[in-house]
Amino acid sequence: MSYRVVHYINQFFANIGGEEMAHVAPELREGFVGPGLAFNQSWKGEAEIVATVVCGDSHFAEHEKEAQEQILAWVKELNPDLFIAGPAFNAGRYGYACATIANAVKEQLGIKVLTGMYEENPGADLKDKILIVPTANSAAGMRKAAPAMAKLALKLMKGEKLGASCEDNYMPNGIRVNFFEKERGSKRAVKMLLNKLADKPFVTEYPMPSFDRVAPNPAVKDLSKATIALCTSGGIVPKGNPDHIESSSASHYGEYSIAGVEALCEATHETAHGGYDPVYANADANRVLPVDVMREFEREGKIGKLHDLFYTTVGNGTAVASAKKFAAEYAQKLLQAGVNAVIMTST
Amino acid sequence: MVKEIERAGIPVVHMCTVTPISMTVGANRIVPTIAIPHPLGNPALSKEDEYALRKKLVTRALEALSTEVEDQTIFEV
Amino acid sequence: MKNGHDFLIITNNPLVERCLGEYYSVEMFEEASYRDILVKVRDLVYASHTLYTHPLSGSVKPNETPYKSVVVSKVPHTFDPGEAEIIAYCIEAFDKFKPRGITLTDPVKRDFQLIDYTLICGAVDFDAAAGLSKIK
Amino acid sequence: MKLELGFIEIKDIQFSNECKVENGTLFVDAEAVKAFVYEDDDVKAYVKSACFDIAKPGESVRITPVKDVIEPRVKVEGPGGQFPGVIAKVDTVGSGRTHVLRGMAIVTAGKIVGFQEGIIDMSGPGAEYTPFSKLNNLVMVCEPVEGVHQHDYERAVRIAGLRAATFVGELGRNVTPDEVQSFETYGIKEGIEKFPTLPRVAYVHMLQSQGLLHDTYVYGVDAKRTLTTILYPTETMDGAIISGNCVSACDKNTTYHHQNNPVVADLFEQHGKTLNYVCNIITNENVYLADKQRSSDWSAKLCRLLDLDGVIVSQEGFGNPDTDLIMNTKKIEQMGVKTTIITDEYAGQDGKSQSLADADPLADAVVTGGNANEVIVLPPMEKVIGTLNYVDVIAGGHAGSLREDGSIEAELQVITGATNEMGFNRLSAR
Repeated sequence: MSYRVVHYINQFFANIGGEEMAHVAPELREGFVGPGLAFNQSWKGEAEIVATVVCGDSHFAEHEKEAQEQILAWVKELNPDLFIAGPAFNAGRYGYACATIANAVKEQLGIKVLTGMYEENPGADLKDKILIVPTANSAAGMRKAAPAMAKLALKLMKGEKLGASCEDNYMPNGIRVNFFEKERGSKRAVKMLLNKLADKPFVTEYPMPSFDRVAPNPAVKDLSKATIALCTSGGIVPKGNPDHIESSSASHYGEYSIAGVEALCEATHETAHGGYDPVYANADANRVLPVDVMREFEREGKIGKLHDLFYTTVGNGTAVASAKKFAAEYAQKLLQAGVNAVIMTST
Repeated sequence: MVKEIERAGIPVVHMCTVTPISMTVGANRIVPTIAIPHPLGNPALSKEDEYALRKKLVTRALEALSTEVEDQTIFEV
Repeated sequence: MKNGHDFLIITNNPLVERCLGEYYSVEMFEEASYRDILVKVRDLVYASHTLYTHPLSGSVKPNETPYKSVVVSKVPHTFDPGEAEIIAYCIEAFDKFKPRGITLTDPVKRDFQLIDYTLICGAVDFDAAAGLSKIK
Repeated sequence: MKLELGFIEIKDIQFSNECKVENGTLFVDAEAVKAFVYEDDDVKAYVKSACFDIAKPGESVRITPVKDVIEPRVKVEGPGGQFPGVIAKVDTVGSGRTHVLRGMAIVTAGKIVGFQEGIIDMSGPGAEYTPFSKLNNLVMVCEPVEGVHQHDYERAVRIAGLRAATFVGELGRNVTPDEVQSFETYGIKEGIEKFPTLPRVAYVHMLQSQGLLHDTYVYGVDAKRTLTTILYPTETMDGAIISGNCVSACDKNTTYHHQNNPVVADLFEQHGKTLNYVCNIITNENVYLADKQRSSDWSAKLCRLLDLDGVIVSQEGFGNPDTDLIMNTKKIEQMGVKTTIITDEYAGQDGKSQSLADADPLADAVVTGGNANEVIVLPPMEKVIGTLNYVDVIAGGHAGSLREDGSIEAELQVITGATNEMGFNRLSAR
C-alpha cells in the first residue's frame, strides 16, 4: 500500500492561467495535476497524490480565512499521510499561500506537511514552523526541486528521523541537529578561512543569533482609532498566579483579560518575577503594567481601545531572553485580534 | 521579545529602565523608565504625583508609537 | 591576591563564606539556587555594580552543580551594557539545561562547593589551599 | 624551528614480563610502568593504587571516568624532553626529532571528584563519537589515599599519567619509525621572503585556565598566570602544553589533543601552499573579567603586530570561554585580521536554544563540533574499566541515566572528546 498525499498548487501550475486567473476559488481535483506528476514519478509507487487542491493566489490572499477553512475541511476528509504544497519558487503570494496553508494543516490537523520555495520568498518566513525545501528562484528549477521535495516527503511519511538541514535539504529551522561531516572540523576551518581571505563565498556552520534587526514598523496614524495592547516581561499576573508562571524559570507566558478592569490593584494583581524586589509591583501593579493610565486615555478618546488581553512573561527579563518564542506566538494572536500597536514594559 | 512583535508587523514601544539592554534586544522605539522594580512608578511620591508621572511616561510611549522612526530611537522623557 | 576592597561575593556556597568571609565581603544566600544567584547578580549589574567575575565560571554545567559564586563591586559604579549582556546570556544559558532530578550526596555536594570555591579563588588570586587549611 | 616526527605505528598492546616495541606491538610490564610512575613523591603520597588494563578498538569495553589521554613520545634528537617543565627540564622543545608511538594512548581513569566524567566506548555507537576508540589504550585506573585534598590528588594523577606516557614513549627511542615527517615554520622576515604572496595565518589557541580541574599548563606554568604569548607550532606538537582539565568531557582538550592539535596539523598541511603558517598565539580563559579583557586585547595586539591576514581561533570548555572566544574574535576582526572560529554548541536537548553563551556579528565564520546536549543511548558493554558509579551524576547524565542492563541514556557531553573545539572530529551540526 502506498502513502497518500494531498498536493496544493496555484492557478498557474494547474494550467488555469496567470495573473488574470489568480482570483479563482479553491477547488479539489482527484489525483495529480501539473507538477504532481513529477512527485509521483519520484516516489515510484511508494507514495501517490490522491488529490490536488488548486487555489488562485489572489483568492487565497484576499479570502485567507474562508479559503483556509475550505481546504482544511477537504484535507481533513481525505486524511492523507502528507500534505505537500508548491514548489512556489520566487512567486511571493504563492509561497505565502503554500507556507500558510501547510502550517494550518500541520497545526490544526496534525498532518505532516512539506513545501518548497526560493529562500527569499516571503513564505519562507515560516521556515521555523514548517519544513521548507529551498529551490531555485524560477520554475526552471522544477527538475531539481521536485525530486528533492519528493525525497524528503518520503522520509517524513516513513517516520524516519530527520537529519540536519544540510543533510536532508530543508531550510534551517532553528533546530540544531548533529551529523558527521566528511572532513574534520579543523580542516573545515582552514578551508573556510582560506575562502574568507580570498573574498570567496563561505557558509558559517553556526550563524550568530539575535543580530537580525527588524526594521521599525510605520507609526500609528491615528491613535484615537487604534487598539493598543499592553505586554510585559515583568511578570504581572492575577493574584495567586493561577497559571503558576514560575518566578525563576519562565516556561510559558500568561494571557489574561483586563476587560472591564479600570486599574490593577494589590487585591487583584501581583508579580511573579523572582528577580527584582517585588514589593513595589505587588503593592501597585500599574507601576509595571499601566492599565490605569491607559483606561483614562481610552475614556478621553486619546486611544481607540485598550486591548482586552495582556500578555506577560517572567524570569529572564533579560536582554536576549529565550522568551522570544513566546513573543512570536502571542504576536500572532495580537495580529489576529487586530491590535494596532503594543506597549511593552520591562523591569 | 519586542523584536518578535515588530516582526509580526505591529509597531511596539519598549518601556525599559536599562535602555542599553533595550538597544541590544533590537527595540526600535524606546522610552526610558524610572527603576527596575517600578518602571512606571515611584513609591516615594504621593499617589497623585505617581499617577501623573506614569501618565507622562505612557504619553511619551504613545508619542513614540505615532512617530515615524528609521532606526533605533530613544524617546527621552 | 587582588586588592579586594571593592569585592562583594554573591554566593550560595557555604565553603566560600567560611574560607573567604574573613578577607572579603561575602553575601551568603543559603536558600538561593544557582539561578537565583545569577538573577541577584543581574539585578546588581542593572543597578550599576561592576561585574568582576564571569558568572558562568567553570565548565561544570549549571544543572550539574547547585553552587555559584560571583564577584561584583560593593558599590555601584557606572552601568556597563557589556556586563549586562554577559549576565543576560548566562541566565539564558542556564535555562537551556534540563533539571536532572538528582539528589546529590553530601560528598558530591562538598566537591561541587570545592570547585566553585577554587574557581572564585583563582579569579581573585587567593590561595585556595591556604584558605582550606585554616578551616580544617 | 624544525621538528621531525618519527611515527611508530602501534597496532597492538600486550602485557608481558618485558617492555619493548616490536613489529608494531607494545609489550609492557605493568609493574615496571607502575614502579616508574611511583618514583614521583606526589604520586607516592596521594595515589593509593594504580592498576593497568588494556582496551582495544572494537572491544566491548567502556572506560570511565576518564581523566586524561596522553600519547607516548620520546625526544631522540635535539634539546628538551617530554613535557618540559613538568617531567623533563624546562628547555624549549619543538626542534630536533621526536618519536611518536602512534595508534595508542595512555588513558588515566578513576575518580577525582564525586562527579567525575568522561566515557570512552571502544565499540558501538558511542565509539563513533570519541577519537580514542580507534586507539589501543593502556589504561591506568588510579585510587586516592584516604582524606587527600582533591587538588593534590588531581596533580598526582596528572603527573602519574605523564610519567606512564614518558616511560612507554622511551620504548620507542631505538625503534625505526614507519614514517618520518618534518614540520617547520620560519621567522617573520624569513617567512615573508619565502612566501611573499601567501596570506599570513596564525592559530589563536585558547587554553582552559579557570581553576581546579580546569587548568592547562604551558612548560609547567599554570596558564591562568600567563599573558597571551607566542609559540612555535612545533612546540605545541612536542609536548609544551599539557592538560589539567577534568571537566566538560566532550569539549575539554586532553593532552593527546594538544600533542596532536588538528588545527596545527591542518595549517601545516597548507603551509607554503595556500598560506604562510606564522605561529601559534596562546591565550587563556580566566574567570576574572579584567583578565579576559587583557588577554583578548593581547591576542588582537599580537595579531596586528605580526601583520597577520587571518587566524583560526579554537576554544575549550563550556560557558564563560564563549565570552573569551567572542572577545578574541571581535577584537581580532576589528584589527582587520580575518577569523574563523571553532566551537561546539549547547543548544539544549531539543536543539532549539541559543548555542553559545555569547555572540557577535563579527563572528561570521564558525565551525561547530556539534550539539553537546543531544541525547544518545550507549548500549551495555561486556567490560567496564573504572566504574559506572558516577554516570547519573556527571554532566549530561540524569537520574536513571544508568539503566539496569548497564546501558546509558545521556547527553553527548558525557563522551570524552565528542564535541572537541579544536575540530578534532567530523561531528558537526546545522
